[in-house]
Amino acid sequence: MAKKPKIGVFKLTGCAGCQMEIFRMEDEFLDLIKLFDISYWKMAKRDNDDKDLDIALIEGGISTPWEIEEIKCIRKNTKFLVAFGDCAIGGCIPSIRNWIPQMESEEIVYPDPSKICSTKVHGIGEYVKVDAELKGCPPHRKTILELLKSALLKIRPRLRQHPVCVECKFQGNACLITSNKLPCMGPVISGGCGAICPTLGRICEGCFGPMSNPNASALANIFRDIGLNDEDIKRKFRKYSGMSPEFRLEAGH
Amino acid sequence: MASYIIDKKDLKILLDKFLKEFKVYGPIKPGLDSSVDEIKSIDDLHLEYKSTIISPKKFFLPPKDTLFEFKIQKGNYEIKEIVNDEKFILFGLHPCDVNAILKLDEFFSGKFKDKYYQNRRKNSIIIALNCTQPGENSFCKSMNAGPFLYKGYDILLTDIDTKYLIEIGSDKGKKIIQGLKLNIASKNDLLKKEKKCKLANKKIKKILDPNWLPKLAEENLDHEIWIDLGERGGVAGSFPCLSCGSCSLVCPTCYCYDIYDTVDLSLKNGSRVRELDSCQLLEYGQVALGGNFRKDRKDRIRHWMFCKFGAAAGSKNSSCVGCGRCIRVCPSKIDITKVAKSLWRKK
Amino acid sequence: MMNEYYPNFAIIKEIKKETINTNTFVLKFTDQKIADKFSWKPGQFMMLSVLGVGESAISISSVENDNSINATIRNVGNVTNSIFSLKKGDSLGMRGPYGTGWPLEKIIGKDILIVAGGMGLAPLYGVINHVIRNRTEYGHLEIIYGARTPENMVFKDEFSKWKRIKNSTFFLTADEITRENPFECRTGLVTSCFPMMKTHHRNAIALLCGPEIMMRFAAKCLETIGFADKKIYLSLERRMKCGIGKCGHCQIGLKYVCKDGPVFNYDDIKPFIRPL
Amino acid sequence: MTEKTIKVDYIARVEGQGAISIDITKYGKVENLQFKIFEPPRFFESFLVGRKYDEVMELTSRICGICPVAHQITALRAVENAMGIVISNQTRDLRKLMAISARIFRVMFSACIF
Repeated sequence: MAKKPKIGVFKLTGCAGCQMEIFRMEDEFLDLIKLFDISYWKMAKRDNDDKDLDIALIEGGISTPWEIEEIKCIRKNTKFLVAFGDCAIGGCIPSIRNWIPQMESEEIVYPDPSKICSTKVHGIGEYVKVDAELKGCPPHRKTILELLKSALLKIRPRLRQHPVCVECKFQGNACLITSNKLPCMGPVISGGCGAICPTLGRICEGCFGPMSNPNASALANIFRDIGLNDEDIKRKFRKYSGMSPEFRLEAGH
Repeated sequence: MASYIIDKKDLKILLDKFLKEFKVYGPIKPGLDSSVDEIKSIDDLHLEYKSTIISPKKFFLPPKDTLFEFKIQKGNYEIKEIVNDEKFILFGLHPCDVNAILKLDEFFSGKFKDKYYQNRRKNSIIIALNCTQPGENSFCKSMNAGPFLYKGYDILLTDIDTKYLIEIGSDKGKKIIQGLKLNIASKNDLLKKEKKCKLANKKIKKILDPNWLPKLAEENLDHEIWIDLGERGGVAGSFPCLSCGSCSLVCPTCYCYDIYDTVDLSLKNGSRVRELDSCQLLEYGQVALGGNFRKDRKDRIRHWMFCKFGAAAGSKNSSCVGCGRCIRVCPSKIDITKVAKSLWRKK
Repeated sequence: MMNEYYPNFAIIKEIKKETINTNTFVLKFTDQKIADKFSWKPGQFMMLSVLGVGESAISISSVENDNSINATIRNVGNVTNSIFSLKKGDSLGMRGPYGTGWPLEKIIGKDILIVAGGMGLAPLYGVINHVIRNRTEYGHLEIIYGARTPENMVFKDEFSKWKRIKNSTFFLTADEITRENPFECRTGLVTSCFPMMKTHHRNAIALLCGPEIMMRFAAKCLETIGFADKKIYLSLERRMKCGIGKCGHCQIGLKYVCKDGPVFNYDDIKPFIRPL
Repeated sequence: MTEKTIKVDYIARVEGQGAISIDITKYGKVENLQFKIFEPPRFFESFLVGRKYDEVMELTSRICGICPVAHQITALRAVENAMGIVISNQTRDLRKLMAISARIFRVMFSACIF
């Protein structure tokens, strides 16, 4: 058999939830250890080597100058760089503060902001080339598995970007927008979660980020029709992927 | 064939007989939000439903369907057939859905046969229920698909006040009610059905002339309305299309599917799967190297409308049956009948 | 009942390198019965599959009535990439042939103008060979073949043979010539060859295949020269998943590319070909 | 005099973004202890200002991927306290159950990776 692919898992400005999702693949985890050479994973092992990686899963966005250096360094050492989760794609929830002046937010949180060195949060795509994106907060383990399998097969992963609506219809749910007049983000949000929230009667909050070619302005208009005001709409689009070019206008850029 | 009559309260006898021999699927909730699901007893069944969210095509063309399984061993392949021989009854389908199934029957036969669809179809028995309470979005009458059914059923029920009129449509249907003591329907009962039919017809408010729909498509390839639908909105009070694909996924005649392979982690065992797809999604027309033959939203919505008008490759086999599901499910309030009407008016 | 979705298996007999990312694979069904029964027409295609990766539509570029099937493939996607990693003697899934093919019977006695771009020569390779073999049945043969660079051209070995075909003209053109120019290519698009063309539209049929943008321009130019829409045929590319007109992806107007095409009369599909 | 130094460059329990170094004298006395968290600040407290009350639980659960439930339940309590909502015993018990099971998971997880 050919050499095992070398994997590195890195964390930048994020919450480690995406890495946890790898641990949660209980059925496959032991197989994964056998099939891959986990070369760098601070959360899981002591001796880490970040040289010559085949795949790097980057969790978290970039909010400090040294993270910019780090991601550039990782890019140099990696063949296939994956933005692992929404934070790495576009900043996710930490990016909400990009709309607040930096000094202001520092002063709210820290008594002495002079020790804080932080910039606005951006996805890693702002600084380096990204080979694949695993959407989600956190990504579904199925998509992680799909990516790892395609790495073994040496093919591009099949990562669909259909809206949540598609999965909602597969589940046979009634549409929350049309039948309950609830502001569901489903029609512009990428699926992959299996429409968990709408199946339980909760609206989609948008944790998987924008789908391919979403019509965000149309959905904003629909929300307005349901009775949301402009502030509500901004808040909805500014939650998980306000920094994404697809939602930028609706998020109030 | 002969027609029979059964008291509403005796429907249990009928259903219990079916339950003994088959898996029975039927509407499980009253009203609009119903879905066709497995029925375990008469209490689960709600025949007063208006429409289901997902059309019953899911029983013949499931959202996810394994075509075959395979094993790879040292460069050799082994294909394992998937056999699904479960016989089942669809109880209480409305005429629009039965007509849609007839269209799909036609579509999946022909020169190349779809074994999976045909197999499921062969194992199914359709017990239709004439629609006496058409919903506000239905326009089945215009599309010659309802509210009453004249072909395609094995057994047909009609609600005539305290009783159901039972009509037999096929040998399959005749066989499954053999042994039941049913009263022969009187002339009066049949007259009652006629009356109900007329009443139901009157309840349908949306009217469309299906004959000029294909022509409408042909003449309006470059119409402004497609830009309105795709980007600007405002077609009879609608918002712009969201490309969410809901319309095509709930449509009883939409058949498009995607095929892909899945393997397990050993890369030795896997299966080829087909999954329901929607022409409204960007990936639908994408080819290698990022080329896309239907990149614009307006092209995609136009294609879907034309397909439902009977002016796409599926022709009559994928055209609309007027069930009204797409109108109800569209978050943007896009109404296919209103689009057709404004096309006609703007000529 | 035969299940159309099951692939049969074929063995790779030979791999010929065409360009840096294009190979011709010579394939033969492992089942002799299927191989004997197999017959095809130029312009038809096969569904090749690597199990575990997926399936892809590949046009047949064999010489007629050959027992084996040639598939000229460019390495662009997952399936083609996986096919490229296969070696001689390996097997892969194959089903077909599908599609209608070029209307070779209909155009007997006519002059033939072939306009091909890049990989588009593959589906037309069979046509050229058919015309060579039945030279007396057809009139003047004119081939215009364009590619990005001379290195990107496929079937280079055949060029000297095609230049010597009786009663024919052969133009080669490249968008740019960066390195050597072994076949005396002109520079420019395929349409730049039209003014020098010997074919007159009166008794000619034009067969087009290549990138859609090229075909659209070529068809438009041919129209201005005087070709009637009915006399132009083109072979289209669309996303295909099933190959048998069921999955719906390849719809163009009222047709399925896989079942009713991939060769179409320009007249039928003109309104549906638009900018990418 | 420092006899022994314990140094951990990254602690897995805080997602690899913390370090600790302890200098111990001959007599077992801790002479010097440094605990460093180099996790970038994310300013949850600041961007929660101006959000709607029903979003807080969802947002705070993203503070930590290992223990989202703790943050979620705490946020719930904070919102309830602010609005004067009294929850039923059943709800409280269910939350307790959830918090305990999350803790079990977390401890199991930490035990596994070390």
